[in-house]
Amino acid sequence: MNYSQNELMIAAAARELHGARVAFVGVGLPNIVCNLAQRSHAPNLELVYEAGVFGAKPARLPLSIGDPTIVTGAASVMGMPDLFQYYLQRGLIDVGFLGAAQIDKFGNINTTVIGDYKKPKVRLPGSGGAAEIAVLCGKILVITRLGKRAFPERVDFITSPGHLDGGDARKNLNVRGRGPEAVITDLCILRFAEDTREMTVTSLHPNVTRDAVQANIGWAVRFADQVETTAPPNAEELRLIREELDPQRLYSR
Amino acid sequence: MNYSQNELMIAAAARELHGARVAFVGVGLPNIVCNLAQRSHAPNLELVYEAGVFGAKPARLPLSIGDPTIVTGAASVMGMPDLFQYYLQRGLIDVGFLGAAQIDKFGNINTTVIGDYKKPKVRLPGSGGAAEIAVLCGKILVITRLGKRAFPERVDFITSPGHLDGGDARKNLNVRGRGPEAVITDLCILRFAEDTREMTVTSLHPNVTRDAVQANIGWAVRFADQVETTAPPNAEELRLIREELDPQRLYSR
Amino acid sequence: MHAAIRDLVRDGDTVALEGFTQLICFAAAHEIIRQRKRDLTLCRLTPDLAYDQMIAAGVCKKLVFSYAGNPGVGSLQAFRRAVEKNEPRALELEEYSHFGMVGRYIAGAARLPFYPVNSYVGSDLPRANPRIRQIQSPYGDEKIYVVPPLNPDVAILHAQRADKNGNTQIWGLTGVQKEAAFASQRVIVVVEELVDESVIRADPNRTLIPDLIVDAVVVEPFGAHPSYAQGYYDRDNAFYVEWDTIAREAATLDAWLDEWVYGVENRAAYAAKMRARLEKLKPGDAFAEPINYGEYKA
Amino acid sequence: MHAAIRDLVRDGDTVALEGFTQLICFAAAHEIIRQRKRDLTLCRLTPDLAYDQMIAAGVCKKLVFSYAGNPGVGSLQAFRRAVEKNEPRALELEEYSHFGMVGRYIAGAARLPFYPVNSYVGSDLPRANPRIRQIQSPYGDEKIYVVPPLNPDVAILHAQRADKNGNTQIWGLTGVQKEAAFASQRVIVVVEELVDESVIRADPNRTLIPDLIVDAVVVEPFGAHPSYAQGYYDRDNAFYVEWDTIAREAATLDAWLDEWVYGVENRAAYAAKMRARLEKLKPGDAFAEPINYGEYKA
Repeated sequence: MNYSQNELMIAAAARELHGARVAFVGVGLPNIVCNLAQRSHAPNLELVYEAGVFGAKPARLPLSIGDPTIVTGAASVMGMPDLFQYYLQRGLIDVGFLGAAQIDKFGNINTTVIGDYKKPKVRLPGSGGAAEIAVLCGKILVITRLGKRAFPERVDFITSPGHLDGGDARKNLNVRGRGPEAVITDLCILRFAEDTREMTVTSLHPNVTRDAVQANIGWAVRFADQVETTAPPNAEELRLIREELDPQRLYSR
Repeated sequence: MNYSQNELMIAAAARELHGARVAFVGVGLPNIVCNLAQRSHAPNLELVYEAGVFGAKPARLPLSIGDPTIVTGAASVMGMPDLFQYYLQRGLIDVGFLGAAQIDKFGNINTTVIGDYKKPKVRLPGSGGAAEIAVLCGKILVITRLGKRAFPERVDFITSPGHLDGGDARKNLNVRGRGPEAVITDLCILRFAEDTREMTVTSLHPNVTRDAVQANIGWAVRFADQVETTAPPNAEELRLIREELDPQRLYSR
Repeated sequence: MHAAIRDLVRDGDTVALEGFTQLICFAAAHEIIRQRKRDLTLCRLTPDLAYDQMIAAGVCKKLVFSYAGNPGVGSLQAFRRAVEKNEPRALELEEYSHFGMVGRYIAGAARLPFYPVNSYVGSDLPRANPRIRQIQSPYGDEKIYVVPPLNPDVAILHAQRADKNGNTQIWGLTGVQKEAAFASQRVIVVVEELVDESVIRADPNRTLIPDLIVDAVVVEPFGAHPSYAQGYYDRDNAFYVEWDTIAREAATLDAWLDEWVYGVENRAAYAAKMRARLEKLKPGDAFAEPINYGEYKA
Repeated sequence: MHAAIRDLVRDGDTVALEGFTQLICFAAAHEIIRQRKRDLTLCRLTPDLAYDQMIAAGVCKKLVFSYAGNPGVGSLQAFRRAVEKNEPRALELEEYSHFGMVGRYIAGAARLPFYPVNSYVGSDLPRANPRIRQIQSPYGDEKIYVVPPLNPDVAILHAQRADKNGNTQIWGLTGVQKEAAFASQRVIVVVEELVDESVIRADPNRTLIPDLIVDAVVVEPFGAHPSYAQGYYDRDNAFYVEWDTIAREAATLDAWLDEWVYGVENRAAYAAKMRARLEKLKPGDAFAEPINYGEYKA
């Protein structure tokens, strides 16, 4: 069966939500990923949007994380103070699903600036809710396309902390959530080593070589002892992506 | 025209709301007073109840400050966090109308204990919202029946601060609201001297002597240079009290 | 209700039955008494008649509160006997104002280490309760009082309606129902009506408590009597007045508990025994106009 | 609208147009541009297209924000030009996360000296913005970040409906509309529909903003286009995508402003010119079931 790299990435990311009860849905790719999970293997997955929605049942792919379709038919809709305080800060969210303009060796995410904060080369949108999602969700999953600029050894600016300098750095700061667990890209899946917390390739997508991965990462990346091959999207996942979620092919071409 | 002392007290208290835009309505007598004002001279007076109601239009005298009649037809009903933070603490309330088990020479109110806090002779209900109403409303009006035990020179416990030790004591603590302005009783009206902040009789109800007032106050009370005679309730006020607000005569007998 | 109280309320627990004036879950209070729970720390802004009854029945070790009166009537007599005379047992008090209790629930729900409230200045309450403290703003000279979070083991919240999963809607006075629910480890929701999930999802802005934090949903029509449920029944004010007489003597109070709590098996039996009185409490109709959320499919 | 913006928004003011994704008051933003207001400090969690347009038009001196992107599309190009190249003028930034901005509005509305949020740990944001500070809990070792209150001179809030006094009801995403209103010195409410006071009072739990704090009520159907109004119209997503192209060059952006802002007298003229497009945005019906508040007279 034919599929694009983006379709594979989206389907693989959705499978990472296996067993999750409540997911905080970030802007962009995470949106289609979480909606795919809810429509395929995780019908009881509760979608939480920072816009103030718990238990969304979107009738279409939300065009943004504040789309009216996440409101109609939801279990509860509230002001943002309640969402951030009583759901996120309360510790009710298992998984936060984020995108990233830049992510580094230890899973720190930059969505603020490329270059110096005061005189940026590229000004990015900023944190949104990501800075707090990164510290308050039980764990973090990240989806982003691989690329040398997107995967530097150190990000220019830590918007949303990952494992900081690695090792016990995060634990030592008393951060509540466990931090990034996996990064799903268009070429491979990376996880964080138990001891060093360094990002490590654990699964290569079909027909992707180690060299191709390394060529798109800004440091000498480690590979796990046993590198798996990512399972391709199945027919139902492809149908959901193509017919229901992204008929205009904005995310999945 | 015949009227009871309680009817006179209620009508006189209601008139103190002249010119007020927003009143915070305390439990008991203040409830009938504020409702009388809204139905007589102050139809645009907005009633705020700590229960979470702004702009109540009660169709009957509320049986308590959380009666369902304060909800139906109100302008806005909200949770108590919003009421206390965004209305009261925000500084939107002109006048807080309170009752008092005990009130002293400087307008400090006790609704907590008679006697020692740890081993009270009489355990009273406590603050409710009074401690914050007393500091956050623009000014405070008090309605309570005169009596030696109710008007001691110093209260046993300051639940809701009035002018504390008098003079500039309140200002020195940076309390936001101006504090008690008048105490309306069944025998007289008392106000607070500009300089000392001592409670002073400014108006005697018809046929009430100075001695009768002094006999019911626990310190040598001052009388203003010009003591007025309180105007009796008019026919419309009496009709509203007797027919609409208190047909069972719980407050006004 | 029997199973919910049996399984979720344990001796020694900190328990909050909230609901400001309306939706006070007497059905749960009575079941707690019937099951002879002991040593509870009971939290509530306004310990009302339901708490007076639990105090009289010897359920309560400690009270965390801000106004212990019979609202619109006067004092709570069993509460006074406990505080003034240690009858039937001594009662420990932890006392705040309403705003302080509100702040405690917000901090508990939001998992904040404290909550700032502009109150208590000039009041003796911080001297009576050293947990009310003052801190300094990092943005200037201002000082402000703070209260600590309140995180009950169990919250029991009455509501107009919920679906079977526990998504709960309340209208009229919502008090601190939402904050108490999110602040607590376990949540029991008691409703006048169980409705289909589609009814809840047709008006999600009205859902205050999500199924995610609800451990049990119990259906008890008239479960809040003698308090009220907006749109369902009025407050039985005559009972609040009668209670002042009933509660003045331990003997008459105990006789009342024997007849109306120990003497009935459950809330349905109570409601049947109280039927004539309950029927008089039904209000007239005052419907909200429906609003359109819009269908967004394509 | 003309009079409201003329009288209530002054050069140099701090102004908040809020509304999370829905109910973004483009009608007011365009009127601000048309009246050539200057040196505004503009606050908003998500400075969206309305702010990109105001920045491009030279209205904005400083931005207080947490996410300056084109939601679901990418970057805000005029914002980027201002930050990266000081075009058309330098733009001062004061940057938070969403939770930080939410906390700032809560503190502003509640007149608190600061608001605690469990965020920013490990982030570089506090280094970029020294107004994000840390304090110590008085109940233990815990430290927590705090943000200062935000109190705009003016808030402009779009809503589904209000009565003529300004009692305002919003459903769907309510964002920080309530907090922004209470935080501000002056409030302009812009609504899709003016309704009779009786409609508002028939459902008081839905009233987020009371007349007490409202200085002007303006009626502007489609006033939030190209954002949306739950139940009234959908987001014009095509426009959000088109904007990315329009805004990439200052010249095309200016031409757009000439045609759609300077070139139309008011929102009614804009809506007339946009009619065919607006009509396609109407959603299907999805009504909430009405609830009963009960009539309590006797």
